[in-house]
Amino acid sequence: MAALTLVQSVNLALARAMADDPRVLVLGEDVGIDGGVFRATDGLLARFGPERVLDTPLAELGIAGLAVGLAAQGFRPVAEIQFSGFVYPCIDQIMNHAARLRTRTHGRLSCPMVLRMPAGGGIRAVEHHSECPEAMFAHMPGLRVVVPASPARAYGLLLAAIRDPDPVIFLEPTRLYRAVREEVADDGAALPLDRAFSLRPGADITLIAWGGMVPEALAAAETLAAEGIDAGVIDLATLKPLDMETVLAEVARTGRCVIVQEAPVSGGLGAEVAAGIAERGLDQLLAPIRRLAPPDVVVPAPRLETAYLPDAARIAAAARETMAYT
Amino acid sequence: MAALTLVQSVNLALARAMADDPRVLVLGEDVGIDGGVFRATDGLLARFGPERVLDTPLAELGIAGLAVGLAAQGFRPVAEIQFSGFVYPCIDQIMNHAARLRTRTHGRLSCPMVLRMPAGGGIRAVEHHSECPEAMFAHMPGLRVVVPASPARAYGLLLAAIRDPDPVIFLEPTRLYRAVREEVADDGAALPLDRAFSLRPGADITLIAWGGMVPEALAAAETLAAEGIDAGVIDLATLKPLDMETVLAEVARTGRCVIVQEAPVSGGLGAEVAAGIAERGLDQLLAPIRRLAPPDVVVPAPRLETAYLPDAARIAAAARETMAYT
Amino acid sequence: MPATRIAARFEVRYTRLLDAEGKAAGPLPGFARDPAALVALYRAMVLTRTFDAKAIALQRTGRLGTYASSLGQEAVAVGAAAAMAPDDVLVPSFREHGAQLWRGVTLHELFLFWGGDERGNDFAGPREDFPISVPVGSHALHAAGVALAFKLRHEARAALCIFGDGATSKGDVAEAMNFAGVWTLPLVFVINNNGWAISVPRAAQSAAQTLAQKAVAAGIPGEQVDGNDVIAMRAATEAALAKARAGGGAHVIEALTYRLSDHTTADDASRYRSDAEVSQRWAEEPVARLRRHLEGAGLWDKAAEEALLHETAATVEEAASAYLATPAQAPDSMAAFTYAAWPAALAAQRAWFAPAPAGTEG
Amino acid sequence: MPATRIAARFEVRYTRLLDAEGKAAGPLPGFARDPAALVALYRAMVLTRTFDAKAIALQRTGRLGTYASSLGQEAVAVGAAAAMAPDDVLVPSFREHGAQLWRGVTLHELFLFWGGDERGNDFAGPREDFPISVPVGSHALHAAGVALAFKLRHEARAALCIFGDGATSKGDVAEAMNFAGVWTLPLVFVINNNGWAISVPRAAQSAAQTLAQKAVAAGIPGEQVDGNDVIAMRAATEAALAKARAGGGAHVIEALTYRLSDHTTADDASRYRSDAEVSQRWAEEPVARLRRHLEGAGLWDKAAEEALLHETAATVEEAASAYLATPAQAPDSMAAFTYAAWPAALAAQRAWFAPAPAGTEG
Ligand SMILES: Cc1ncc(C[n+]2csc(CCOP(=O)(O)OP(=O)(O)O)c2C)c(N)n1
Ligand SMILES: Cc1ncc(C[n+]2csc(CCOP(=O)(O)OP(=O)(O)O)c2C)c(N)n1
Ligand SMILES: [Mg+2]
Ligand SMILES: [Mg+2]
Repeated sequence: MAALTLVQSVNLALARAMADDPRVLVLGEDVGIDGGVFRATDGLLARFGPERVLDTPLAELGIAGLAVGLAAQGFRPVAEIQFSGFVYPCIDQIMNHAARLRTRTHGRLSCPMVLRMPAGGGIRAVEHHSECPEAMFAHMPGLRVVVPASPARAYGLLLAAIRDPDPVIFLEPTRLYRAVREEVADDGAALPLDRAFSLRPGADITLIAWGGMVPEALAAAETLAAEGIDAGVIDLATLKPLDMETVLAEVARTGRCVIVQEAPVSGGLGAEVAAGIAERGLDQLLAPIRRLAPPDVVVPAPRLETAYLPDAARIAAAARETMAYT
Repeated sequence: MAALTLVQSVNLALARAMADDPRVLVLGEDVGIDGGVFRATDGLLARFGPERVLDTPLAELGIAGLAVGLAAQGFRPVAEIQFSGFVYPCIDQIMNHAARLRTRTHGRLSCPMVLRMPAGGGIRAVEHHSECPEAMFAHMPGLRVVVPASPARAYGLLLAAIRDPDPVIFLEPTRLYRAVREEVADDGAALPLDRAFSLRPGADITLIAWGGMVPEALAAAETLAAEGIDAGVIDLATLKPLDMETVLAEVARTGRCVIVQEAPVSGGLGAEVAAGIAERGLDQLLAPIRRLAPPDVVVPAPRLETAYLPDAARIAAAARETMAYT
Repeated sequence: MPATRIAARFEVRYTRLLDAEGKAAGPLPGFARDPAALVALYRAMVLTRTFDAKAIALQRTGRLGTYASSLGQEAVAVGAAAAMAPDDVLVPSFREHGAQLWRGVTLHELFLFWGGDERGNDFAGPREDFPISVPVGSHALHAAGVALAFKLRHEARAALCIFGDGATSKGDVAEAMNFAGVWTLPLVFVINNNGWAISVPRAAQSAAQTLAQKAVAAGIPGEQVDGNDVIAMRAATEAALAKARAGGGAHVIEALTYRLSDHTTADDASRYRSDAEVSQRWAEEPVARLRRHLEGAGLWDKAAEEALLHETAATVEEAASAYLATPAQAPDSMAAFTYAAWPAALAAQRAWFAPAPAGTEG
Repeated sequence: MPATRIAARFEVRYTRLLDAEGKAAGPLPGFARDPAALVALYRAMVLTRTFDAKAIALQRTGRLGTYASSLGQEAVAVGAAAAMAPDDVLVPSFREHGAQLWRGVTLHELFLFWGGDERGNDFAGPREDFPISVPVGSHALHAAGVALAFKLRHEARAALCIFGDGATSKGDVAEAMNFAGVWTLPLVFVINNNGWAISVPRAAQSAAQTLAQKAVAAGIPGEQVDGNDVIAMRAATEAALAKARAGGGAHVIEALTYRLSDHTTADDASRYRSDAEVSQRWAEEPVARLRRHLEGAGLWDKAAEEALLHETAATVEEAASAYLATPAQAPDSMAAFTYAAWPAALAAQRAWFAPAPAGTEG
């Protein structure tokens, strides 16, 4: 068992899936000899050859559409989009085709593809490189949306995504690619695709996060603990379908919650979480549901990025305010 | 003053805007001699000529990108997408460019364009013709999203959208194009772009809807009135920015609400409305927030459409359940 | 080395084998000397046209949804499909009823689909063929994916993708052609250039002199074929598919034809084109052309024609009746194919499909 | 009429005016006989290269963001921009620092942009030029919109759009070219074919023998130019722009050059190409080529060179210092340009930008 970074565990899961199943293909821009701009596909070309690892021309729309055709033919394409800011040309193929090929043909054809990409900010990247597109995808029936927040969860969730018979959007938090190392066993064990992870129990308040915000929420919980506030942390991990049962169970216990979202506030995934609690957990609430998310502005250029992103300090402050509500 | 259908009032507003402002252009597929597949642009070519009304090649991505260039140059392009199911290729241009050109250049360039299209179901159309894409757009900073629900509101809101200095997505409920007629004065008066319309006061419960669901909500309110339930109806109309003040004021009075959404439930705009109420109006709630929306399935082919769409009966039933909550 | 030199040269050829009178314009391909093969093409075109007429009639009386007629373009679809091997894969647009029928999609399935029932896409016959693509041009990429699958599995199969003149303006199509070129994919693109994209004439779609030359951008060969000449269509497609299956790569065929009908039953073409233009194009239409050829070759006569029309009408009527007698599915079927299995997390949502509570109404 | 005939023919020409030694390969255009014009091109290329080196140095020391070097491709950007009239509009990709500088974007603005400050896009000079486009190829459509604006206003202006060899695979670019063709737009596309799209070599990008032939799909002329020959670049672009402004329509220029640097400062090109390949291409690079030409014409010598390098270094250093001394804006500026005016409905959101409450931390 090795201590791996998140990007290494993505690489490990890809290699594992390819070794296990000859139908699994990797394709995308620079995924071959370059090993991907973040090295997520490093070594795969050498190991599996150019018929399993395909460097594509520069065409995201095309990559998505190709994957639909490959998947309909029984392959399990795992396509990489270089940054989530370049996934928008794929939306038409994902919405109009990938997510509904099974529905349209009453199961005759299906689309077991994975579209994986780095997502989110925190790396002071140039414009268009810090997007959080999860909410768009989480509104598309027929799709699954998965966002791992640790190396081990990345491994297990990516294996599950690749094995799933339906299309999966797999968003890898760029800022976590090399942030921490974790022991990851290459045991081929997938994680469930519809289960949130309760990372830390908490009696007083529940912090709900996903992707790059999870470590911030955990840090905030530490801070709060030192102040005598017992905050629990949930990593949603699978954003579609969303495991509201876990969320509702935790929030029912604490009666208070902060939903942490990196994307601009309006219409983000946090709204769905809040709505789900408001519909089914209202009676247990001791304080208003709190969403912590940046304003409705475009992710700023790097110099102002820190002022844009939610962080542990802001999460802790929001939790304190929510605790203060009576 | 004439009694107009919604599509006629769209046509009237387009003509008015073009007559008032030489920078206004209309472009899209079949908008010229054909007058648009729904006749929204009927007569404009004859009146304003081929330099103001441009039939484009069949390329939605291109139409959106062209409009960005035209708008940056000071034109006010009003581009038509033939059906909202074909707007997905535009997402990249809207998200990565139109909505952020002002931000990126610190105001040096801007993007006063309107992308208008029929949206929603209820006309038993072939697949891909009944999409409700509002939630995707309502998550994009820098954009406005507007959905009129009556001929008069269509006229005033479209004028406002065209005059607005920023990009606006204008979704016209297909099912309402010819459903009713209303007196519409061609007075050039725009409606505000950040105000919901409280269409019917109600003491007991608030029905919140937009687009094609508004007449259904009004019909449900009639039914409920006959049963002694006084239901108010809000037409959100401007979905981004969203006028939560009006919503909160109404819900504070009634303490109960049903949010009606035509799009599949998860991650729809109704989630944002629910989240806004849960954050700021929790204390006034007498019952859980109720979202009434179809399940997370692809809009079915026409034969099953009725079983998919929310309607007055379902809205009334949801309102009764919410009223029954104690 | 001079300051300027030619770096590359291209040409686009045009082929017609039967003229408008049905006379051979030169030597015909082998299959055209086989009476059974010719009659099969003729029967398929007549069936397509009969289906078309019935579909329009059903739509006009409210028993079918909006429908896209293929009137006048039967040779494109039938000729191309007739060139396919059974295990090739068809990735069609929405005007290739003739190709779908040739491939084994049933009339009943076609009626179901256009009648608004997804079961119409669950073809019992060609299980790997794609359903029609309503979003124009977006399916060209699926065809590239399918062709790539064949290539990666080292199968001697090819994909055939059909779309219209309007579709050639879409970036999807350009990307698909580029993939097909750079990876030498076994993929044949057939452009049904019927002169119009709803109200937009071909000339307003692109300044390209031919649409076949879209292929040049992708480094693959492109040619024009008389799309009202089913023999030329089948011959050209056969050659292209054979080359593709043999590893020779992709090919573009621009079929020059004409949309004799409105765009769909929701369209009124008289708003944007003259009756005179349409009448004139009737002289070129493919069904009469092949009939004249068959007659000239002594393979067809009035009796054969009447028998065929009679038989075809009966077949189509029978399928239409069966379609009309097919009840809609239960609402819950909507959720049956969203995912391989409906997610447990969404279990409660299915209550939506329960029958409406009796005695209440809105 | 025979069964088959040629329907259309195309060719792509290649032009180089200076060989790698800087010797004229034939008669030179008028401007090349004007010493001031040639020296201006040279100075601009040197300035670009000096800026480039400084940007990389700043990035390496953590004082600039990821940066895309234009090393070896200076002639493409400078030659094309030098052909523009001031009121033409430049719609660049991210590797055309030389073009932006020629147009009047300041070094300070460039440093700000690459340093992560949007004020760098608020050009004081060319107010109508677009900021660089990070999403590859997506700006080609903006250029079409800009060119359409000129045409609709009957202005004798043109748009110039630059992108890479990789970008030619994107559907946006194909759609933009098609618009430019069918509407005879005053628009010149310059393809900076530097041989690589990150790790993907030109040959893996498309089977097209030339990228200039992407134009054929759109019915517009396409040509290849030696992109390391700034005289040929300027001449070809000048001719194309003049034609465009005169109503003659769009044009595609494929500039053949080479990316001598890594893709960006985040890239390590040694992973996917050999040093030998790179060394070999140094022999063709544009700055030395023009210097040799100037020297051959007696217009340049060692003293002039040293003076220029000295002056350029000082200019760049000064701009870099000014950039480093420019404080970041207040957080609230993030909301200043989201809309023309921040919507009242979102007023409360701005609290996010208030300074963090003192004494608390996370
Ligand atoms: C992406 C997209 N945009 C618009 C439409 C609406 N539409 C349906 S058919 C059509 C014209 C298609 O023209 P062409 O490609 O020539 O095919 P034809 O209809 O002539 O067979 C249009 C605009 C669509 N279905 N898909
Ligand atoms: C749409 C999109 N996809 C991917 C990227 C990431 N990326 C940045 S530059 C580049 C390669 C571009 O190649 P080319 O067009 O040849 O331009 P060059 O970098 O060689 O100047 C890629 C893939 C991007 N910026 N935009
Ligand atoms: Mg057509
Ligand atoms: Mg390149």
